[in-house]
Amino acid sequence: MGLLDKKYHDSNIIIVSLESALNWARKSSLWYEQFGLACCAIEMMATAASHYDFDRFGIIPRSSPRQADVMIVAGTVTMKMASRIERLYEQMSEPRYVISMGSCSNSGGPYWEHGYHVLKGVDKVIPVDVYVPGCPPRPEALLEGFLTLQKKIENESIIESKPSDKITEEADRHETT
Amino acid sequence: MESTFLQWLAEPGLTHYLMVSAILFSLGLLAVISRKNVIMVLMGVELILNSANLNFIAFSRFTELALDGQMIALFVIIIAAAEAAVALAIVLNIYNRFKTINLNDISLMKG
Amino acid sequence: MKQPEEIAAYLKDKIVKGVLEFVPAEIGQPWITLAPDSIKNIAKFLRDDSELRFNTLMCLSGVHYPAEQELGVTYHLHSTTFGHTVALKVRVPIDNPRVQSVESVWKTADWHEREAWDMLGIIFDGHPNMTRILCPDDWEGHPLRKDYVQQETYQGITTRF
Amino acid sequence: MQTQIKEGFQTFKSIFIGMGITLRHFFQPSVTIQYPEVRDVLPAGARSKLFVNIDDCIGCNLCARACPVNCIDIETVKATADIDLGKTSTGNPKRLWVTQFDIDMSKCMYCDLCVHPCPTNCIYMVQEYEYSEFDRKNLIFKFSDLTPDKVIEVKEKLVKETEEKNREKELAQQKKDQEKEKDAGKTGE
Amino acid sequence: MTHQISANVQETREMTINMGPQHPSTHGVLRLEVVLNGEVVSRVHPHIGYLHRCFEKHAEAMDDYSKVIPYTDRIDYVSAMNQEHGYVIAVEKLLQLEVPERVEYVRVILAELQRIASHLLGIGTFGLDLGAFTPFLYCFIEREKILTIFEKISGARLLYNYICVGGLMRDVPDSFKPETADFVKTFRPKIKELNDLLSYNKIFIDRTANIGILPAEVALNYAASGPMLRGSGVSWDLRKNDPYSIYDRFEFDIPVGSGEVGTVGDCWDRYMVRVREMEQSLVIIEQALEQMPDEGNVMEAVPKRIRMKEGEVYVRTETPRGELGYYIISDKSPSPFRVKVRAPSFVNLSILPAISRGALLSDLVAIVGSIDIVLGEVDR
Amino acid sequence: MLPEFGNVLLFFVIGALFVAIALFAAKLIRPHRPNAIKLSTYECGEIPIGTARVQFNNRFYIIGLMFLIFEVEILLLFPWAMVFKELGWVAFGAMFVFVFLIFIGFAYELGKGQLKWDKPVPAVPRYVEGIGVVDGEHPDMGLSAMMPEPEMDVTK
Amino acid sequence: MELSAILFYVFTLLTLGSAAYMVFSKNIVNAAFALIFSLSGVAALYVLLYADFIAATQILVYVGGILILILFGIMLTTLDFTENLKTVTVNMLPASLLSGAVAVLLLYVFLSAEWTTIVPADRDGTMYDLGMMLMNEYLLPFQIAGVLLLVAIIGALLMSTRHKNEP
Amino acid sequence: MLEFLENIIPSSTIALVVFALFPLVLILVYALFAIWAERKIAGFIQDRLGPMRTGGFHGWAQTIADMLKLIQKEDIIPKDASSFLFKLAPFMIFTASYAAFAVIPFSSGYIGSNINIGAFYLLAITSFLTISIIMASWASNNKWSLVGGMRTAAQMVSYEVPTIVTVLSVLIVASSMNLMTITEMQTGNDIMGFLPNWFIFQNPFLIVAFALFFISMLAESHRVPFDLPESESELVAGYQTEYSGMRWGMFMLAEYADMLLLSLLGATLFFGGWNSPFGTFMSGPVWGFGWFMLKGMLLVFVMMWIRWTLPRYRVDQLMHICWSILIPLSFVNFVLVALWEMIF
Ligand code: SF4
Ligand code: SF4
Ligand code: SF4
Repeated sequence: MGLLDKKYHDSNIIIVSLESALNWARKSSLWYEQFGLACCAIEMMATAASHYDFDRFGIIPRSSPRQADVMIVAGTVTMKMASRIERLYEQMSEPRYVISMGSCSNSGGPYWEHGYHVLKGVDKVIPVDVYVPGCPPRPEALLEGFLTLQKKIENESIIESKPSDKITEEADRHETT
Repeated sequence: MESTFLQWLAEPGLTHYLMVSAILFSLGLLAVISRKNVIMVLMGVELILNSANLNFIAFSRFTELALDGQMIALFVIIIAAAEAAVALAIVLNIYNRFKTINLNDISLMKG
Repeated sequence: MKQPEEIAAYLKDKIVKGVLEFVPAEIGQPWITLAPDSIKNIAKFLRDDSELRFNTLMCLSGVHYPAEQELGVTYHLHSTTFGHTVALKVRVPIDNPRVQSVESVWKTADWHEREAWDMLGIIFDGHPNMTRILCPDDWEGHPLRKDYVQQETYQGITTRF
Repeated sequence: MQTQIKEGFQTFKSIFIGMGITLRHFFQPSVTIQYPEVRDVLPAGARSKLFVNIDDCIGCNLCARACPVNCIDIETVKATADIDLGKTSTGNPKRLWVTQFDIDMSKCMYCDLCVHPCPTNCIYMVQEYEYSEFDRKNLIFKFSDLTPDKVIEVKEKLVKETEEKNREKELAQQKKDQEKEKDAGKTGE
Repeated sequence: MTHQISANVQETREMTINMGPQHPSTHGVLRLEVVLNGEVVSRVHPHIGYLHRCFEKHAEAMDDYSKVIPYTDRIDYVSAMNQEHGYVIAVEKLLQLEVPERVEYVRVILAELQRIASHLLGIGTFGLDLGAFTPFLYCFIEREKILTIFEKISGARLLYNYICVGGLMRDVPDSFKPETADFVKTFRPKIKELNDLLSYNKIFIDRTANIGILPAEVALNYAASGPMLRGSGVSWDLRKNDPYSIYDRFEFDIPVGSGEVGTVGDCWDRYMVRVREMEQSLVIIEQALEQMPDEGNVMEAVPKRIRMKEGEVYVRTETPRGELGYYIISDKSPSPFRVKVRAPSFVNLSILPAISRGALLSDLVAIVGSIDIVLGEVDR
Repeated sequence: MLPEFGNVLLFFVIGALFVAIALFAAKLIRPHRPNAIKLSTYECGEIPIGTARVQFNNRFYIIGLMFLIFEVEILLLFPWAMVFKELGWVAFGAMFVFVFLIFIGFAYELGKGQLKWDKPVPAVPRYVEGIGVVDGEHPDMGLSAMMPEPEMDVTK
Repeated sequence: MELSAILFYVFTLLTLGSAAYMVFSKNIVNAAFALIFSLSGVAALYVLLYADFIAATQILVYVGGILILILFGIMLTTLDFTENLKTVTVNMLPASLLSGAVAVLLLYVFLSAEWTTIVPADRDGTMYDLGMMLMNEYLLPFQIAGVLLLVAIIGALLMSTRHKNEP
Repeated sequence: MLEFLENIIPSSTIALVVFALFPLVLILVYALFAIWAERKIAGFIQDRLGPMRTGGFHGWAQTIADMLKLIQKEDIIPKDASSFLFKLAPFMIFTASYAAFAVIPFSSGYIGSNINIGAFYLLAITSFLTISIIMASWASNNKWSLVGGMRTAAQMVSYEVPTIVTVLSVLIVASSMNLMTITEMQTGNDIMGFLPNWFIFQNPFLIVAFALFFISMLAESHRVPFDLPESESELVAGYQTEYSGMRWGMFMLAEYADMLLLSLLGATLFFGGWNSPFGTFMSGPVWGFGWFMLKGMLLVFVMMWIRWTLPRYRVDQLMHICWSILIPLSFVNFVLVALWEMIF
């Protein structure tokens, strides 16, 4: 329906300046979905706590995915959890972003070889925007991940399409079959 | 003729309100007699009470009933509240007893 | 406070059947082997006997012994009343891995037994809810068996890197 | 009734005590680190990112073997005789080309286990922790400084050398055989 | 007839609701299938395994006993030091290895510091579950101080891989002693502040007292351990009752639940045991700092290669959450034959269905919080 | 009087218009990419079991009932409050009787324990010697149902 | 046309429209929500009739009280909302005919009757006068209302109490 | 103020609209400020800083960014939801809380609608909030929403009783329901020679009434320790769980507006509204507005301070507090206030 659906194919001054304003708003108010999976979640909590303070960047937790903008996959995603992660991601309202925090969600991490029940990288089920390495990443590293994401959002264009369209179609197919 | 009708339309007086109240009343009546769900019936009763109240207030404004009309309306509202409370309590009781609030089923069960 | 040897002797003394032998250990702890079809009764005796009072089941672990083609269950008990501990073992053949459940004796065995079923495929007779606990219900195989082969996909997702 | 009043009193008292504490904190300075502008100094030995000083690496594969996760991928090629790879700064002679030294930091669990066994202390943790990426492949760090051409070259060289060696060996063998034959012939004669 | 109907009512009133895996107060990826009657919990079915990371398989797959240590960290990521400690003690027992004095003291101090850090997290999140956000952050401020100490000695903030078989990965820095002493000093008043702000807050007491009562005998039958058991009034602490390492050298008390504001074994008691345990840990740390030898090679007893005999041990240690058991069977190969972890959270969580029946939904949150589970440990 | 109420209406209209405009502005900008999973009901990442629209406890109902009657009673005091100062003790007496009546109802209410919300009936599990753990009393569970039959004696 | 006349029609439309929706709606919850608008419309009509206190009372009692109670009642007694939400309407046709007839009759009576109306005067609030009346002429009804409500409380509670001790 | 506007604006209709838009602007500015302030206060209480980066100085533009972002968020209407009611609820909740502002006397020169039954009207209109919350929770067809919504309804309904009774206690002192008149009655500094004529000083029992009012106000606007409707740790996000984007923004806005409304009502009834505490010093329409806002903000601050200190109550305790403590107390207090008025 709207601008973010790329319905308006002209990039005049208004759209461009509107675009930068919108990008600014999106990047300055990244509300993350409050859930943690494993050890990394503890560091995520530490990042939200007083010492590092997510709120400085305007990042606050929301426990309902409907109101969240970014999903921090903090920890090991297991096979049992994979479909839930996918559902939670889908239930977020767009525009949405995913930060993969820590080795486990990047690629299975320490469990990539023998972990029969571990999903080898969360990007197998949902599209990831930023990978933050570490096991667990230091809180600063997570903050830096957010800064990286902000950079990405800054350069986003309303006219261009986002990669998440693909998964959306996929999910559609998923449900109907 | 036409202009008088328009004028009549343009100046809502007692009759207008009475007409609204009449329609409201019949709608309430319809709900009461056509619905089988007790709560639906109750809602119909509320409509009927409201139509009566509308009458009272219209009379209080346009006739020399004056504030007494409003006073009566006030008491009607109070009684409506009491009625709703008791009626719903009865509904609840019926429900607890018969596991349904459908009037037909209730009359079939008889205790 | 009793030593494991004493407990074994005491058991042999008291119980009709099921107590097989006392195995002293080279390093680590000794244990008592029991028969799989009498473990429940013995467990109950261990719990309620006034001289033993093993009121806690610390741990219940399943083990796969590929060389002997056997599965085993180890019970670690201790008593807060007397402060003594003992290890019991049960061995069953892998093609008929049935052990009596001790869930009704020590409630803690509930989840432990489910885990042993999930991980090693040991069936506990008399358990009220013998379902998988860690792996999803539609998982294939019992991962902690030594010959376990990881399934290739799960719900359409590859399990390998 | 009396207990209720007492309870109510306690409720208010505890609430006011709590509010006093929070008010005190309200006026205390914050403990927050202004991260992108101000950084904490990491203590010595902080484990944030692996680094390999490839000049010192002798390709012994000890680190890869010590890794519980197997995220170090080392491929070595023996240096040919004509080339002297020099020595490491710790004095160990280098005999292998390290044609591939990849560490997949997206798998690593930063356990430090690979650091200890290294004979030349050339793999170690550095204090850089900000390297998040848009693409996971960028988290595989390649430390080998050989260009692909070079890799091919050294591989070919090695192959050649081995072939040569083999040929030499064969030749030697043949010679030996011939000699043997000769000897046999001699004896036979 | 009447009877049937009432049974019917029960059924239709009930609503099954999934709490978790993504829920703010399940402390991770626990899923509770809650059957509610109104807001009253009729039944709870915990579904676990959402974080099953195959630890036991990994332990068997490693070709060295020491390679398992980083994985043990990840079992209970909130108290990694205690996990390492337990595992290392088990392996040392199999090897019949003696470790140097200094190592033992450092280990004990670290374990106790970790206990404080872990309890701070547990207490903080418990408060958070009940809606108190600020104490949670105060706890984190204190916890951060401990993490800083840990980072200085081991290089990592959360998962240390610091204690190794026979010793420590590296010696502690010189600053370790004074910093720890300093922390002990500054932390005492904070406990009082926490008590004022949260523990004795009337609303908090109202929310936690008489909720989730777990009688002592039942707790033992369920093999509950740690604060969960002590909260029920059983004075059972492996550090005292079955001392391992050098715990027999220290003087300290075992705090038990006394039903100060409610019934013995309720949520508040479990909570308060944790708070008091932090005080006791401080006492232990103080003594250990005093007795700790200043010199000594921490790598002295570390074996070059671990050569194992056949055998098996069950070693239990007291982690912040309770009795951690490592059941290790070794054969002659360099990798363990079987490692079974008896995780305290796993056992403690299994009590949840029994003690939460008849409670309100809000109480369920409090009960789950008071058990203080770590899902990594529950699922392993 | 009517113009003043006209202002009230104006406030209503402006309030509604504001919401409409805000939502319309959002509609111009926001994306709209529904899919089946996205439109499914959220329940902590699980597929919901059963419907959300189940029956509710009758405490809610009693609360509503009490509220309604109280509200109506207080309502009658509003006109009274306007004239109370002029009429003096008579009005005070009338009010007092009225409030007293309310209080009788209230006391009845409290006495019946109707206003107690779903008071948690924590089911405390028990340990019975020789039998094991027995779940605590719960309305839908009889104690005898939990007791297992006595086991055979295995001792000599 | 005067503004107040326009408003009269707007609110009449709101009242009657939502009342009709309520009556013909299949979904009982929707019907209840429709009733809100109908009753609010009536309240607005009261305002047009210079009965401000009654109008606010209407909102307070109906929207804030009775409707919430009705909604609770619906949610309490409807077993399965997916089906029973649709309430059965069997004799719809005769019922509509009957109530249509009643409406026509009433309309006829109202239209044909000669009402002695007075010229309405602008009044500035009715509160004070209402209070005065309540304390004088209506003192007895005032107290009786109190007793009535007391009885209502007791009656309603007696009736909604379960026979057994329920949790 | 209307006259002033009519003077500068040619069309009187537009002037009227501008006149009625004033509280909207106020609410928006207030919401932008209050949400930021809430985060800042939370930050300071928790030894952190709160928003720091967005917009420069102490993240002042944080809420603007949040709002702008909410506008861009996709709007999801779950397929099991009753879509019409789902859409209607945000309309109703915001409209109702905005309409309630019509009778608040912002300064001696500004009141949206000077109706005689102001206070009564305000109480009546807030019942729309309850209905819209039930509507939202029912329409969402989500279990968390429904549990949250029912709790909210019960809570708001219950606490409405003490609220009304305490307001009524003030009204018997004032003998008027017109909030403007009530405020005017509190002008002057006569009590003990220096205390302002605020109602809270006029009748000692009104102090108790204020305490009761404040507690029920916390509950009515869902603030800690009575924030059960949204209690994150229990009900995810309560009745708002399924709402996203701007629709959710409306709920948030309404919530903050509600908080302001009740604070301002409290300030009007107990603290003299726009009256200056120093008699005629620093009084006048503009100053009055400042004073009024200051008083309201102070109450708001206390609410936030409480929020970041206390845990929350359980639902049965909440009901217990209301029905067994607040309501009897407020009635007794009401009688005592009347008695005091009779005697003095
Ligand atoms: S990446 Fe490391 S710290 Fe994070 S969840 Fe995985 S194992 Fe734990
Ligand atoms: S730090 Fe650990 S996981 Fe990473 S490469 Fe080294 S040994 Fe492997
Ligand atoms: S251990 Fe050191 S020298 Fe050997 S391969 Fe690794 S980095 Fe190179």
